[in-house]
This record gives sequence, C-alpha cells and structure tokens, in this order.
Amino acid sequence: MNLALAFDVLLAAALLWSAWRTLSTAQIDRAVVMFIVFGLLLTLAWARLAAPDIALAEAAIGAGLTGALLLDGLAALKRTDARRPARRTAGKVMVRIAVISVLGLLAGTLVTALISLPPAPIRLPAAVAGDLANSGVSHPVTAVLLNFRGYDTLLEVAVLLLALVGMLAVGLPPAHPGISRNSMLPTLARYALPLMVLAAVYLLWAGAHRPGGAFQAAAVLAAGGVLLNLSRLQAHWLPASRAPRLAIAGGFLLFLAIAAALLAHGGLLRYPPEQAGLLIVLIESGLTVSLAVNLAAFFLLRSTPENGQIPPATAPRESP
Amino acid sequence: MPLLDLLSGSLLLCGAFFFFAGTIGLLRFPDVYTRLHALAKADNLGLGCILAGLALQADSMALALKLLAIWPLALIASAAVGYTIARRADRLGIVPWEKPKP
Amino acid sequence: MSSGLLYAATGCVIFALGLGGVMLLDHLLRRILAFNLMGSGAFLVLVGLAQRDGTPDPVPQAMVLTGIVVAVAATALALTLARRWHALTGRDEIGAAGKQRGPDD
Amino acid sequence: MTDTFFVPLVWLILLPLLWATLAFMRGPDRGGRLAIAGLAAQLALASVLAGDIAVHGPRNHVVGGWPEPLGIALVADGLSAVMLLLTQGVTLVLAIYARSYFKPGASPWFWPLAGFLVAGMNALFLSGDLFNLYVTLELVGLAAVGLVAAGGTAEQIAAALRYLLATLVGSGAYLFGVALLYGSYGTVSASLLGELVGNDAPLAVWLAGGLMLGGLLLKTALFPLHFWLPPAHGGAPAPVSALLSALVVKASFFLILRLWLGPFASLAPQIAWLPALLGASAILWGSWMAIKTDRLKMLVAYSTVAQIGYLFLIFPLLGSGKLALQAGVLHVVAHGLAKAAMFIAAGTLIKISGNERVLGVTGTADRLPVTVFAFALAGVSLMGLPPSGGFLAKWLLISTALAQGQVWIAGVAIGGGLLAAVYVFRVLRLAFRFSTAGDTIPPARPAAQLEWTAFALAAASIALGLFAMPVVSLLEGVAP
Repeated sequence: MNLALAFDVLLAAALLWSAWRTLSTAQIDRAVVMFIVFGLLLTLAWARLAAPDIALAEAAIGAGLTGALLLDGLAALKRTDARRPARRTAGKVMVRIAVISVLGLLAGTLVTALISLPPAPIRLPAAVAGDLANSGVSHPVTAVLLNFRGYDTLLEVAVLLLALVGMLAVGLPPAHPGISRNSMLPTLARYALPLMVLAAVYLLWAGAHRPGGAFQAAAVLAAGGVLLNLSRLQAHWLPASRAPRLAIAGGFLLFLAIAAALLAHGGLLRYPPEQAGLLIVLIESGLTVSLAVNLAAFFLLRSTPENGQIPPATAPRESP
Repeated sequence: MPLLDLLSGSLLLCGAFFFFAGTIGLLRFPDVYTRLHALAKADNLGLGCILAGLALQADSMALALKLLAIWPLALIASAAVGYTIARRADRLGIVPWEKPKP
Repeated sequence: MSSGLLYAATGCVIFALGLGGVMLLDHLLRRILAFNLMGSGAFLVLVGLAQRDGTPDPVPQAMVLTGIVVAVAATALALTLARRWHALTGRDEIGAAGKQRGPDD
Repeated sequence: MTDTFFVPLVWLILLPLLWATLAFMRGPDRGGRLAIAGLAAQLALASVLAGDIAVHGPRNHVVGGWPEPLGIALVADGLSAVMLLLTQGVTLVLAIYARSYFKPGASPWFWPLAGFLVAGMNALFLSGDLFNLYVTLELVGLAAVGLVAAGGTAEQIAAALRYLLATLVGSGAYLFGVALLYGSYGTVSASLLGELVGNDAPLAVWLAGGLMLGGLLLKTALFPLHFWLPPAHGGAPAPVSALLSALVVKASFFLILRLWLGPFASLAPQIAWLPALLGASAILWGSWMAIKTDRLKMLVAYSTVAQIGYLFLIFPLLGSGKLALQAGVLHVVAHGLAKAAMFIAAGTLIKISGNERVLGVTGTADRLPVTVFAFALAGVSLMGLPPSGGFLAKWLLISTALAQGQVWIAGVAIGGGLLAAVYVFRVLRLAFRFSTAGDTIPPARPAAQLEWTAFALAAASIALGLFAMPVVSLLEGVAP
C-alpha cells in the first residue's frame, strides 16, 4: 500500500467519523461544528480527487458560508428552551431499527455494486478536451460550466435567486446583533476586505484558464460582506431595500439576455467560437456580482434593522 | 538539489511537530483561554514552517510567493479571531483557569 | 482500489448516514445537516466513481459545483423556515417524518 | 434569423424566468399583470409547439450547439406538449384567480415564486438530460415550498418544512441515482442511456433506478410516501393548493414516466406490479381519509392522494399498446383541471363562509351557485362519470386492464370511483341544504374572477371527455 492511498484511507475514515459525529453527538452546537469539520475534510478529499474547483467552492460555500448560516441559525434556535419531543415508544424503536438496517443494507449493496462496476462505455473527458479549443476558455471545468453545460448553470442561478425569494416569502429572521464594536474584528475587516476583493477579481480572471471562476469569486465577496456585517461596518439589508434586489436580478438578466440573443446564432447559449471567450467573461462578471449579493443576502437580508422584535406573521390566515 | 530537499523536509517535519503540539494543547488544556493560546501560537508557527517548506519546493517564484503570502493572512485572522473569542468568553464570565494551589 | 473508488464508496456510506439522519432525527437543524451530508455523499459518488480509473473528469466536477450551489440555496431556505417555525412556536422539531397530524386536529 | 430566434420550446423556459425575475426586482406584491401577460404568451407558444409536434413529430433543441453526450438536449414530444399545454392553461386561469384572491400583503412574493415554479416545470417537461432534470426538480421543489410557506401561519410553516425535507430527500435520492448512472455509462443523456441500458445492466444501474424511482415517488406523494402532501396541499392558500395538486405532483410523475419509458425501459417491466399495488392502496387510503376528514381543503387534498393512485395503475399495462399511456395522460389532464377547479372553488367557499370545515359549506348553493356548480362539475370528473375527461380516462384504463386480463386493476378503478362519489356528495349534500346559520353570515358576493375561473377549469375537465382526440393524437408519437 503506497503512502498516497494510505492517506486516502485515513481521510475517508475521518470523513465517515465526522459525518457520524455530526448526526450522533448529543449537543446540537457540537453537531454544527462537526459538520463544518466534515466540510473542511471534504475539501481535502476534493483536492485528492484532482478537483481544485470543487475544493475551492466547498471551502468557501460548503463549509464557509453554509457554516456561517448554520451558526447563525443555531444561535437563534438555541435562544429559548425548546420543548423536548415525546419519549420513544416501543413502536418507534422498532421503526428506527428497521430503517437503520435497511439503510445499512443499502450502503453495503451500493459499495459492492461500485466495486464490481465495469468501465463506462462513454468517456467525456476526451470529448471535453477535443472541443476545448472552441469553448472560449482553456480551463475544462469552466468550459463545461459556462459553455458545454451552460444551461445547467443558468437554471442553477435561478435556483439561488429562487431560494432568496422563498426566504422573503417565509418571513426573514430578525437581525442579529453582530459582534461588539470594540473587538479587533472591524480592524481585520478593514484590512481584509480590499484583499478579498482582489482575490475575487483574481479568481474570476483565473477561471478562464485555471481553477476558479464566478462562483468561487462570488463566495469570497459574499464572505467579505458577512465579515463587514459581523463587524457592524455594513448594516443589514431590509426586505424593502431595492439595491440588493437590482444587483441580484441584474446579473441573472444579463445571463438570460445573452443566452436568448445567441438564439440568433442558431441555439440557446450557442456562442460563436471567436466571441465565446468574451461573452463568457461578460456573463461571469455579471454573475459574480449577482451571486455575491445573493449569497451575502442569505446572511444580511433581515426583517429588522437593529435588535428589533420578531415581526408578526406576514399574512392573515385564510379563515378567521 | 538534495540540500534544498533536506531543508524543505526538515521544515515540513518541524511544522508537523508544532501542529501536533498545538492539537495536544487544544485537547488537553483546561480552559478556553489556554486552548486559544495553544492554537494561536503553536499552529501558526507550524503553518509558517510548512509554508516555508512547501515554498522551497515550488516550481516558480510566483507560486512560492503565493504560498508565503498565506502566512501573514492567517496570522492576522488568527489574532483577530482569537481576540474575539477570548473577549466573548470574558464577557460570558468565564474565569481564566489558575493552577490549583497545593 | 483506486482513490476515486475509495471516495465513491465513502460517499455511499455518507449518503446512507444522511438519509437515516433526515428520516430519524428530531431536531430541525440536525435534519438540515443530515440533508447536506446526503448531498455530499452523492457528490463524492458522482466525481469519485467517474474518476475511478484516475483520469480527472471535468463534467461531473462541474455538476458538483452546480450541486453545491443548489445545496446552499436549499439550506438557506430550510434554515429560514426552521427559524420562522421556532419564532412562532418555540419548538425545534416538527415531529418525525412519518408522523402526521390526523385530519381532525 | 427570425427562424432560429423563434423557438417555442426555448421561450417556454426563458419567458417565465424573465417575468419571475422582473417581478422579484420590482418588489413585493408586484408582477401580477406581467405574469398573466407572460402566461398568455406561453400558452400561445405551447399551442404552436403542440401544433408543430402534431404535424412534424418530436422537436429537439441542442443547447449551445453541443450535441449529446457533451451538451444538453431539449426534447419535446407529444407527452411534453400535453403537459406544457396543461401547465400554461391551468396556471393562467389560476393567476387570474390569484390576483383577486390575494389581498395586497397577503402573499407579497407569490408572483416570482409562481414564475420560477412554472419555469422549473416547463424546463422539466423539456429536458433530455438527467442531471439537468435534477436542477429543474430543485427549482420546482423549492418554489413549491416557498409558496406553501408564504401563508405565514405556524401550521403552514410546519407543512412547508415537512414538504421541504421530503422534496430534498426525493431529489437527493434522484441525484444519487444520476451519479451512479454517470459512473456506469459516462453520460446522463436520457436518449443515449435508453440505448445503453439493457437487461444485463450491472447492479449499480438497478440501484440507480430504484433510488431515482423511490425519490420521485416521494415527490409524487404515492402512498405510503404521501405523508407530506395533505398538510401542504390542504394548508396552503387556495391558488397554491391548486397549483401543487393540479401540476406539481404531476411533474415528478411525468419524470417517472419518462424514465420508465426511456432509460429504464428494459428493467422497468419486472417491477411494474409495485407502483400499481401502491397506487391501488393510495386510492383506497386517500379516499377513506377524504371521507373521514372534517376540513374541506383536507378533503380535497386527500382526494389528490387517491387520484395519484390511478396514475400508477397504468404501469403493468404499459407493455402492450399505447392505450394505457393514453389513459394515464388523460387522467393527468382531467385530474389537473378538475382538482384545480375544486381547490379554488373550495377556497372561495371558505373565503365567503369564513369556515374551513366541511360543514361550513352548508347552504352555500343558493349564495354561490357558480362556485358550487364548479365544485360539482369537478366532482363529476373525479368520480369518472360520463361525459367527463375523468370518465374517458377511467374507461380507457378499465378496458385496457380487462383486455390484458388484469381484472383487479379494473376493480380498483371502479371502486375508487364509488369512493370518490361518497366524498364529493358529502360536500354537495351539505351545500344544497338550507343553512341554519344563513342569516348570521352577510351574503357577500365574491369577485366574478373567483367564481368563473373555477367554473372554466371544471368545464374544461368535462369538455375534455368530448374533445379528447387532439390529446390522444399528440400521444401517438410517444414510444411506449
């Protein structure tokens, strides 16, 4: 067994352990921390799988932003004593045992099935490499994301926007107080922010020919927004504030407009090879702003400006 | 370049040692302040050693500089976050641990 | 066993763990975590299995990038719902998935 | 140039995305008129597309100009055309209803959510790529959850949470299946997979099929995976309930049908009895709960649980001939129209009587004749009485089942119709009774849009029985 594989085995074991602890540890705050640990370990796994783009996204979005959202939610959910659920009855225990055994069987069968799987008849990496020259970018993952399967990305941005609309519809949580003004955090934010903007621009630019791109850049910018907000240098956004909405919709509308305009060239998102690079940069630049504001809005968009009260339900009931 | 490899290797080992020490501190120290101390001091030193060791093996100068740029950033972040956590702990009324008098 | 296959196998177990978590756990936050584990397991299989011969495949990698963004969107919505529920009722669970309110309550 | 620019199947996806985003940009309570204009245009586009397909056969669009397996293909056949027409038509009528149903501030983000929902469904009906379908599933699921939660009461939030967890588990299982398929064959194109998957498929492919089917059954709320549906559909505001029951559950059913007839065609027949068995249980259980419940919208929601069951009775019959498929799709359309009508009629009844119990409809027939009549017409289609679309679908189903010697399927279909009669007449009997509380409730007249939209949908579901030929002929080209 060589050293690399030994490391993989160790990492796989650590992934399983952290996943298990996320679910099994008694305190919920530890579970959240274990999940963030899981995300960081997963980042390593992506690096081991030669997927640096995913590693970047996992660190910034999967572990980073999701972690921030979870911790924020955790603070809110822990504020009052929750009613404990009813005690487990014998029937419930039986269900539990049944579900666990079925899932164990499923996992076992899946692993067996994977080990005996013959090689796939279609090999897409060769196809990607073959058409890379006509994609407008030289980094294969960006070529797939923005060109070969750009339509997936179009819908995915819609999902992100939709989640924000859904949050607005559900009713936003009240603003969190942020961290004390006298902390060193504002100082850190002041120094870090220009660097973060720089890093985002670099990631966006780099995406055309190496790992990086709009999503990673947007995640870094969004993290900057969260940092400013926590340091009380950036106020919360209110549901009525128009600027974030315009920014979010703007980038997406630009993407839609380009996708539709290319119909004139023979198909949805069908770039002419000579202009593909330029159009992709245009789309990615718009998306970086739009996605950054969208991701930051998950954290910054709140129902009250300061430590306000929880607002009443937004809608009357259907019946009196 | 066996000398460069040797230097790089010993820096990496050194870094691993400090990380190990920092982790033991995190696990074994008695309260939040001492644990922060272990993390902020030992791990940052370990990180510096590892980055230096990796920079020696980098293919290009640009890559080496990028690797080395990580260190000050991590130092600033760890200082600010360590301070913030300690301050919060203090606000919550957690009294720093003292060696029990015999 | 290649490292791709190893991570794919790990992904299978993580997916099953997450599925069990969503079904069996009570606390909403933990069920949201479990759903994220399910997703991560599927992502590992998507990339790991495709790369079991050791060649990087950009297509599933791009798909996982898409999947990660979709997962964070779903998580943000789920957390908002959980917090709204908690604000309205003070509870952090909605009862096990299989349990439902009868038609008369 | 205009030739390539005017591609109906692409605009059916782009247009709702556009008006949803514009509605979001303009802010709370905005975008209703825009949505109705957009939906009207989409209905026209869907009709043009259906006409094209009827004349020239299935339409394709290669996104980005990259053919499969590298790129994503959009495919529209007769089945997609029927679903698209149903979706645009029902949503347009519901949008008109919703504009007078929601008072300002009642559901300020309804329009963007509805827009993304329609965009997601249209994209789902048109996609030929299994991973792309995953993204559309999430689009549909999250939009639907947002719509359920928008009511804002604790009960609705709980329903939305339960729905969200169910829908996320469903799409998670689906995604896992896609991952296994990509690993096994190196592509996620539905048409290529259809050629590659054979009887000798490795275990991983069987597992993929099982997980995808399971996840989609959960999203379709087939018994016993229906637990999330009654609170979500019964608790949401009426236009939302109508959208969910009439269309959203059908979207995942459509995908099951697509996978069943496409990539998994060679594996599927061996487990065809399972969905049928669950479908039969759904009919019995859902009807029984609808008969028992004392809340009006819960009754309609449990009726959906039962009616979903019929859709799955067709699976053992799909093997020979197109009749079973036609029966299933006709049922989708008939139920979609009737259930949308029934939910918004129930919503109007509740809004006017101020009582959400079944007993609340007592004596409403003379005050809301159009609405009660719409409810009754929708009931006729659900029971499967002639000349409704529901009748035609059931008649096709029963005759196909008898022709293939599957007597039990015919028996369940007939029994389900009788049970439906019990819960529909339970409401109608009360509606035509003299109300004792009649004089205490002010005889408010609802807006005409509230009454006549329900009537239009119900009438359409009856008319389907008389004019089903276009639907049936569109399905001619769909490979069973």
